[in-house]
Amino acid sequence: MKKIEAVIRPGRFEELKVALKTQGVTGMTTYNVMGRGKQQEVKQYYRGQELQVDLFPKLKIEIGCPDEQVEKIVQLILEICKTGQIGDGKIFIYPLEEVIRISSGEKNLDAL
Amino acid sequence: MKKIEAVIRPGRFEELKVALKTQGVTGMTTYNVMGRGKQQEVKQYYRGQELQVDLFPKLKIEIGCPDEQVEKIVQLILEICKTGQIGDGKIFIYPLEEVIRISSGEKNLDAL
Amino acid sequence: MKKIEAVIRPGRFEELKVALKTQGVTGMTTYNVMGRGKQQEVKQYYRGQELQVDLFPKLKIEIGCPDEQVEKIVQLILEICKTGQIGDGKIFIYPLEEVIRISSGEKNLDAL
Amino acid sequence: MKRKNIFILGIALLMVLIPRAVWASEGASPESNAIAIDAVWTLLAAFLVMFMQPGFALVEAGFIRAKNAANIIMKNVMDFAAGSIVYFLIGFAIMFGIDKAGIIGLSGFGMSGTFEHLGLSFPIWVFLMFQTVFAATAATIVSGAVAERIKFGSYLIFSVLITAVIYPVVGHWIWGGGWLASLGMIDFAGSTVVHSVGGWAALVGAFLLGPRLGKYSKDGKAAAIPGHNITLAALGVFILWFGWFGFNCGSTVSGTSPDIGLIAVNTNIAAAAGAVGAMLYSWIKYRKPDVTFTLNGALAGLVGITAGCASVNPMGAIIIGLLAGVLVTVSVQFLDNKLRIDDPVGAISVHGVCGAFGTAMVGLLAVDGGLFYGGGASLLLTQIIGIAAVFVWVIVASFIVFGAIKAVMGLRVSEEEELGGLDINEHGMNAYADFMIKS
Amino acid sequence: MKRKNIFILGIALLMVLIPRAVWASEGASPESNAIAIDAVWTLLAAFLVMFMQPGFALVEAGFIRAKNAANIIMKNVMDFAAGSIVYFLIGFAIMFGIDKAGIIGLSGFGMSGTFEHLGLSFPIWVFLMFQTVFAATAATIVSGAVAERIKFGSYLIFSVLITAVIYPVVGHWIWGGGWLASLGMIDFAGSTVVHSVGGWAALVGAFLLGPRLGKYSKDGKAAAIPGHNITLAALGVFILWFGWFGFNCGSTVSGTSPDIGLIAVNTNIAAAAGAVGAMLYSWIKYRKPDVTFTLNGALAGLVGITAGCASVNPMGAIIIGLLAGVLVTVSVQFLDNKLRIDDPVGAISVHGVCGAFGTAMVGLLAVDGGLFYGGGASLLLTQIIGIAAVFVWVIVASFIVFGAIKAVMGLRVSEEEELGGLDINEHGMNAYADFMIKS
Amino acid sequence: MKRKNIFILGIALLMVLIPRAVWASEGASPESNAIAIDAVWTLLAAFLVMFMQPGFALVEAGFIRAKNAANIIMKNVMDFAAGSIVYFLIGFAIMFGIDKAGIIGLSGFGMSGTFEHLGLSFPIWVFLMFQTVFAATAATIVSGAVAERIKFGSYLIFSVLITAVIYPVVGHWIWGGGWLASLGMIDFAGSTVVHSVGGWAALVGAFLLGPRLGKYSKDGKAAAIPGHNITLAALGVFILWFGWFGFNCGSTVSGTSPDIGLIAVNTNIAAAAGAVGAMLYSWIKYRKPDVTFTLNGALAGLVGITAGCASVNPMGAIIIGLLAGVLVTVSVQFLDNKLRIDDPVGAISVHGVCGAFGTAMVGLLAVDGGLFYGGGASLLLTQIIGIAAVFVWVIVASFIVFGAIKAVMGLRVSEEEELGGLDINEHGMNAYADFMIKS
Ligand SMILES: Nc1ncnc2c1ncn2[C@@H]1O[C@H](COP(=O)(O)OP(=O)(O)O)[C@@H](O)[C@H]1O
Ligand SMILES: Nc1ncnc2c1ncn2[C@@H]1O[C@H](COP(=O)(O)OP(=O)(O)O)[C@@H](O)[C@H]1O
Ligand SMILES: Nc1ncnc2c1ncn2[C@@H]1O[C@H](COP(=O)(O)OP(=O)(O)O)[C@@H](O)[C@H]1O
Repeated sequence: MKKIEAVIRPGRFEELKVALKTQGVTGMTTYNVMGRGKQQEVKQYYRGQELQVDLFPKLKIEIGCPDEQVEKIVQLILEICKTGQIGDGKIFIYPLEEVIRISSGEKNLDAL
Repeated sequence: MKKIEAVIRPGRFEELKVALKTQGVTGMTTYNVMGRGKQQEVKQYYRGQELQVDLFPKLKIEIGCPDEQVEKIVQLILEICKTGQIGDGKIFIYPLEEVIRISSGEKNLDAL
Repeated sequence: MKKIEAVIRPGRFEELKVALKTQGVTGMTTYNVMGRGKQQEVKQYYRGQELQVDLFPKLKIEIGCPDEQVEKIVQLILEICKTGQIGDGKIFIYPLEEVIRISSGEKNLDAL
Repeated sequence: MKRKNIFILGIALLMVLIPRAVWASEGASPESNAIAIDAVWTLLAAFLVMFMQPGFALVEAGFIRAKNAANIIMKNVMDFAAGSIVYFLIGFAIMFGIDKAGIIGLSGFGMSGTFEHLGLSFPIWVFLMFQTVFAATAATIVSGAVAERIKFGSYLIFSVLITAVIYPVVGHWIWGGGWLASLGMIDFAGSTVVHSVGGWAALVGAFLLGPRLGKYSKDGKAAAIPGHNITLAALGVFILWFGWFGFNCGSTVSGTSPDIGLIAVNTNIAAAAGAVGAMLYSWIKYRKPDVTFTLNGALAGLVGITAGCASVNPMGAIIIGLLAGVLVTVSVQFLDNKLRIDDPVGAISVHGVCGAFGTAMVGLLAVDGGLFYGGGASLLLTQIIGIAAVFVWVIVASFIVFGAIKAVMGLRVSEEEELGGLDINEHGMNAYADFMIKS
Repeated sequence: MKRKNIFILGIALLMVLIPRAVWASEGASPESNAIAIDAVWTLLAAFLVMFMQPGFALVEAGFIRAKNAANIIMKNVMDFAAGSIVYFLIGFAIMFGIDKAGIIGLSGFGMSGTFEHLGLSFPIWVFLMFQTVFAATAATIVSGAVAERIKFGSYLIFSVLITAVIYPVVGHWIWGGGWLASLGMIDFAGSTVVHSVGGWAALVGAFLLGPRLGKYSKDGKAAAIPGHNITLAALGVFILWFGWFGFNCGSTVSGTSPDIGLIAVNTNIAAAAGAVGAMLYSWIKYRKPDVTFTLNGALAGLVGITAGCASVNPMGAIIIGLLAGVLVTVSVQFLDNKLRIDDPVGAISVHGVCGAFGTAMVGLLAVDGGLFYGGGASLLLTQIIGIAAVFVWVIVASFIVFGAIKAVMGLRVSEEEELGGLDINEHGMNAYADFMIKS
Repeated sequence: MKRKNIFILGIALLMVLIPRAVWASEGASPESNAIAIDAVWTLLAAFLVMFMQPGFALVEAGFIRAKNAANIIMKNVMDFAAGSIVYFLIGFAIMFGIDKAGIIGLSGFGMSGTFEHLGLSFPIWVFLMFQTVFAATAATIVSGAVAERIKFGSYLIFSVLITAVIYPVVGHWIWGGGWLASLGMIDFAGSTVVHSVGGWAALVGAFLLGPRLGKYSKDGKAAAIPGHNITLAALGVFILWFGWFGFNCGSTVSGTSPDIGLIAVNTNIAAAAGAVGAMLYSWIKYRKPDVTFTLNGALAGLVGITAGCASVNPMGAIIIGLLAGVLVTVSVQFLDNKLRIDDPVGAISVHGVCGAFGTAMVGLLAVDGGLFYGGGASLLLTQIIGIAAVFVWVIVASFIVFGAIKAVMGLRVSEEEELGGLDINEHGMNAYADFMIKS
C-alpha cells in the first residue's frame, strides 16, 4: 500500500474531489498548509513596510491506497490540478505499511 | 521505528491522550484535518442552497515510536476511539528511518 | 529520496527559512500543529478552573529532498532551532518513494 | 416664516409626509417642551437599551465554543424578535394593565383600551418602546446559562413565556403598582425586576438541562471549557456598559429629572469598581488577572447598581461595585464546583446573584432610608421580602414551564448533536466557515 | 449667576472656546427650546444613522469569504468617506436646492447660497448632517451585492456617482419638493428613496458583473458559498436595527413631534416580525431555521416599515414585517436560482424588493388614506407610480454609469485575483493574518 | 391630571422609586427646560464618548497579533475602569478644582466641596460624567503604542497616573481656567488636551520599551507585523467615528448651542477627508490602497478637527482632514524607519502628531482669528505655545513615571513571554481558544 500526498492549489480541490469519487476513491484526509516550491516570492506592502510573501496557501490531500491504484490517482490529479504554471503543486508517494479501520478493526486492504 | 498516524473523532481525543500518558506515551503531534472514508455525505441547506457536506472534521495524531510499542498503542486507540460506527477513523503505520531530538542532538530510540 | 519532517518552535521559523534558502532549499510545506515530547505540562487557570496545558503550539516543516541533502538540512535545523531547552522539537526522516511536479509532470529528482 | 411657529416647521418639504397632528399645533409652551424632552430622553434611552441585545449576544457567543456560536446568536436575535411581539400583545398588559389585587395587570392586551391610569404625559408608545426593551433584556439573560446544549425550539418557547408572563408579573409587583410597590420596595431600574428574574430562570434552565458533556470528569472535577472569542466578548461587555446608561438613566422616564447625572455617574463607577474588584480578586487567588472574570465583574457592578442607582451616592456605588465584582467570581466558582450547575457564561451569578445583592444593598446604602444612613432596617427588610418573593415566583414558574417543555418535547439536544455542535445540527451551517476550528 | 441667564452659561471656563453667538442671546424661550429639542433630536438621530455604516460593513463582511473581508470593509469605509464629501459638494444641492420643474434641485452647490426655501428652524448644518448619513446609506447598499469580484477603483467611482447624482435626484422627487412629493407619495423615511435606490443599483451592478466564480456549476446549479463570520454579521444586523431608530424616528426632523414614539414601536415590531417571518419560512421549507435568512428577515422588516412607519399602526407594522421576512427569502431564492444574479449578501432582495414592497404597503395599510382603511386606491396608485418611476430611473442611470465604467476601465478583477482573494490582490494584505484560513 | 403639571409626572407608578426632588417642582419654565436640554445633550454625548472605549480596544486589538488580543482588551477595560475611579477621586479636582496660579486645581478631591466657580447650570454630576470619559480617552491612547510587550501591572500603574495627574494638569491649563486658557488658546474638544497628551505619553512609553522582538532585522530594516483582525479594527474605527460626534458636539456642554450642527458636519467631513487623504497617498506611494492606513487616516482627520471643530468652516475641515490623513501615513513611516520607535497601532502619529497639527491649524483656519481669515498670527502663536508647553510637560512627566516604573518593577515582559504571547503568559488563556493560530 502507498500513501499519496498531493499539495495542490486550493481552488482545484472541489473538482478533484468529485473526480476521485467517480473513480470510487472517497477515503482521504485534507488540511491547509503553507508552502513553496520554485514559486517566486511576491512583494507586498503592509502599512508601508515591505513584506516578502514566500509561502503560499495550498491544500494537502492524503490518500492511502492499494499499490495498483496509485497510478490512476496520480493521473487524475495531474489532469485536474495542472494549469502548467509554477505553483500547481506536487505529489509525494510514501510506503504505507499497515492500515486499520478503527470502527471494525479490519486491516490493510480491507480497511481502505 | 514506526510512525503511527491515527485519524480519529475529535471528541475522543482527551480520553486517548490521558490513556496514552498512563502507558508512558507522551510524545505526539496533533492537528485538525477534514476527511472522509466510507462515511456518507450529509445534505445541508445554507440560504436555501443545498450543500453536500462530504468532509468531516477529524483530529490527526502522529506518534513516532519503537517497533515494539506499535501494537500497544494501536490497541489503545482501538479501545478508546471505537464506537463501532462508520466515521470512527483510521490508523496508518509508516516506516520511520530516523529521529533526532533538536535540543540534544540525540538520535533514534534515544530521541523518542 | 527522503522526507524530512521537523517539528520546531514557531519563533524559530523565519530564521530557518532564510537559512534554508541560502542553501538553495526553497521547497517546503509547513503547517501548525500542537504537540508534546517530554515537555512538562503547564497549569493554567481559566475562570478559576485548573487547565492542564499539555500540548504546545509548534510548527511542522516538511521537506522532500535527495538523500545526499538530508544531512545538510538536518545540520541547519539543529543549528538554528536548538536552544538546548526541552521543547526545541524533533526531526523525523521518512523514505520517500516518488515525487511528481504537477505543473510539468516531471518526476523524482527533477521534481524537487 | 416666523420664528414662533416652530411647531409647524420641520422641513416644509417633508411636511407632506408627516400625516399626524404635531405636538401642540397652537405653539410651543414650557409644558409641551418638557414633555418633548421627556419623550426624547426616554426614547433615546430605549434605543440604548435595545442595543444591549448585541451586547448580550456577543458576551454569550464569545464565552462559548465556536461550534455553537451561530446558534447562540440566533437565540439572541429571536428572543428579542419574538419577545417584542409577545410583549406588545400580552406582556405589557400584564405588567401595566389595570391592577388586580396587587398581583397582576389585566387590561390593555394588544395595546387596546386606555392606559390613562399610568398618568403618562407623553404618548403610550414611548413608554411601550422603553418597556419592551427591558422585557427583552430579562429574556435574553437565560440563553447564556443554557447555551451549548438546549434545543432551539424549546428555548424559544421558554423565551416567549418569560416575556409574556413570568417577567411581567414581577414587573407589575414592583413597577406596575403591585404589592411590592406598595410596600415601598426600591428597584429603580431593575436589579431584581429584570436581572434577577433572568438569572433565576437561567438557574432553573441550567439545572434541568444538566452540565455540558465534558464539563465534569468522572471523578466530578469541573473542567474549563474556554470561550472562543474573548475580543468579541469584551466588545459585548463594552456595549452593555454603554447601553446600561440608557437602562439606568432612562428609568427616570424623564429628561427633565435632575437625577440623570448622578445616576450616570453611579452606573459608570459601579461598573468600574466591579471590574476592579473581580480583577484584583482573581489576581490574588489565581496569581493572574483573569480576563473573563474581569468582564463578568464589570457586568456584576452594573447589575448591582441598577436597583439603587438613584438612591446611593458615588461612594456607595463604588462599594456596591467592588463587592459585586468579588461576589460574582465567588458565585461562579460556587455554582461550578459545589452546586455543579453549568452556566457557561456566568449569567446566574452576574444577573441572579448580583441582582439580588444590589437590591439588598439599597437597604443599607440608600442615602434616604438606608440602614447605614440612619434610615433603620425597614427598607432593608422590604428589599429582602421583594428579593425573596421574586426568587420564589421565578423559580416555581420556571420549573413549571421548563418542566413542561422537557416533558413534552425535551430540552436537550442529543449527545451526538452536542458533540458536533448546535450550529451544524440545529441550523445546518457553521459560524466560521472559512476558519480551521481546533477540536 | 442667575438661573435665568442660562444662555450665557455653559462652563464659564469653556466659554472662551465657544466662538459663536449662542442660540438666542436674549434668553431662553419656549420657541428657542423647541428648536433646540428638534436640533438635538435630529443630530442624535443622524449619529445613529451614521452608525449604520459599520452595521452594513459587518453584515456584508460576515456574509462573504474571509479572503475578501478587508476589501469589503475598505469599500464601506470609502463609500461613506467619499460620499460625505461629494454629497456636501454636489448631492445636497441636487436634492434640496431650488427646484427645477419638479425634477432636480440646482442651487447651493458646496453649501453656498441660501436654503431659506426649506423653511428650517434650526441651522442648515443640522439638516445637512442628517441628509448626509442618509445618502451614505443608499451608496453602501450596493457594495454587498457586488462583493468578492468588483474592482475597488470601479466600485469607488460608482459609489461617488450614486451619492452625487443618482440618489439625490430620487431624493428631490420625493423629499425635495419634486413631482412625486406633489403627487402625495408617502415614503416617510425612505423605503424607496434610500433602500430601493440602493437595491436597484445593486441589481444592475450584480447583473453586469456576473456571478462569482464557482457560484454556478456547469449544469447551472447554484452553489452555497458560506459567509465567513456569522457572529459579526449578526452584530451588524443588531447595529442596523439600533441605527434604524435614528433612521425612522429621526425622519420627523423634530423631537417635539408626538409621532416619534409610535414610529419607534412600528420600527421595532416590524423588524421583529421580519425575523420571525423569515425564520418560520425557512424552518418549514428547509427543515431547519436558517440563521442568515433570519438576519436578512429582520432587515427586510426594517426596510419594509421605513416608508410607512409614521402612517401605519403596530398591527400594520407586524403585517408588513412578517410579509417582508417571507418575501426576502423567496426573493433571494428567485434571484439565485431563476435570474442567476449572484448577490452574496441579499442586498437586492432586502433593500430593492422589500423597499418597493414596503412603499406599496403604505397604500394598503396607512391608517389615513390606505385602501384597507377605506382610503380608496388613490394612495396605493401614487405609491406604485413612485416605485415604478424610481425603478426606471435607477436602473437606467446605473446601467449608464456601471456600463461606462465597464467600458473604460473594467468592472471585474481577473480570475486569478478573484480566486486568491481581493484582500491580497487589491490591498496587499489579509484581514486575518494570524489565522489558518480553510480553502 | 393636568397637562401643566408635567414635572410631577413621569409614570405615577414609578414615582415611588424616584427619591429626589425633581428639577423644578414649581413647574416647567423656559429656563428649566433649557437646562434640561443641556443636561440631556451633555449626558448623551458622554455616553457616546464612553462608547469610544471599545472603539479604541478594537482598533488596537485588530492591529496587533492574536496572541496578545486578550491582553490588550484587558488593558482597555482596566484603564477605563481604574481611570473612572481615580478621576473621580483625584483627577477632576486637579482639572476643575479652584485654580492655583494658572497651573493646577486643588479643591474638590473625591468630589467634595463646591464647584460653584464652574458656573454650571446643571448638576455637577453631569459635568463629571462628561469629563470622566474624556479623561479615559487620553489614557487609553497609550495602550496601543506599548502593546504586545509591556507588563500588565506596569501599564496599569501608568494608566492610573496619567488619568490622575498628567492629563488633568493639561486639562486645567486649557479647559480649567489655567494659563493657556487665559492666553486664549483654542482647543475646543481636545486635539491637544486629550489626544496629544495620550500621543506624547505613548511616545515615551514606546521609546522606553523598545521595539517588539522581530520588528527590526539585524540590519535594522523594519518588518511588517500584520494585525490579526482588520474587520474588527475597522469596526473600531467606525465606533470611534460615531463616538466622536459626542466628543466634539458634546463639548458645547449645551444642546441649546446653535453650533452643534456645524460641529457635527465639520467632524464628519474631516474624518471623511482623512480617510480619503490616507487612501490616496498610500495608493500612489505603494501602488495599492492600504487598508490600515486608510483607517488611521479617518482617525487622523477626527483628531485633527477636534481642536477647531467649532471654529472652522467645512472647507477648512476638509483641508485639515486631508492633510491629517497624509500626515499620519508619513508620520508612521518616519517613526518606523527613521526614529525606530515601534508603535503597533500608530497611536503616536494619529493622536500625538495629528493632535498637534490640528491644534496648529486652528491658528490658520479659524474663521474668527485665523491667519488665513485675516486674523493675524497671534492666535497661531498662542496655539503653538500651547502645543509646545503640553509636549514638554507630558514628555517630562511620562519619562519620570515610566522611568520610575521601569526602575522599580520593570516595564517589559521577558523575551519568552513576548514570544509566547501576553495572553497566555499574563492571563493564562487565549483569546481564540477554538481557532488554529498561524505562527
Ligand atoms: N521539496 C518540497 N518539499 C516539501 N514540499 C514541497 C516541496 N516542493 C514543493 N512543495 C509543496 O508543494 C507546493 C507546490 O509547489 P510548487 O510551487 O508547485 O512547486 P514547484 O515550483 O517546485 O513546481 C508548495 O507550496 C509546497 O507546499
Ligand atoms: N483511504 C484513506 N486515505 C486517507 N485518509 C483516510 C482514508 N480513509 C479514511 N481516511 C481518514 O480517516 C477518517 C475516518 O475515516 P472513516 O470515515 O472512519 O473511514 P471508514 O469509513 O473507511 O471507516 C476520514 O475522515 C479520513 O480523514
Ligand atoms: N514521539 C513523538 N511522536 C510524534 N511527535 C513528537 C514525538 N515527540 C515529540 N514530538 C513532536 O515534537 C515536538 C517537540 O518535541 P519536544 O518537546 O522538543 O520533544 P522532547 O521533549 O522529546 O525533546 C512536540 O511538540 C511534538 O509535536
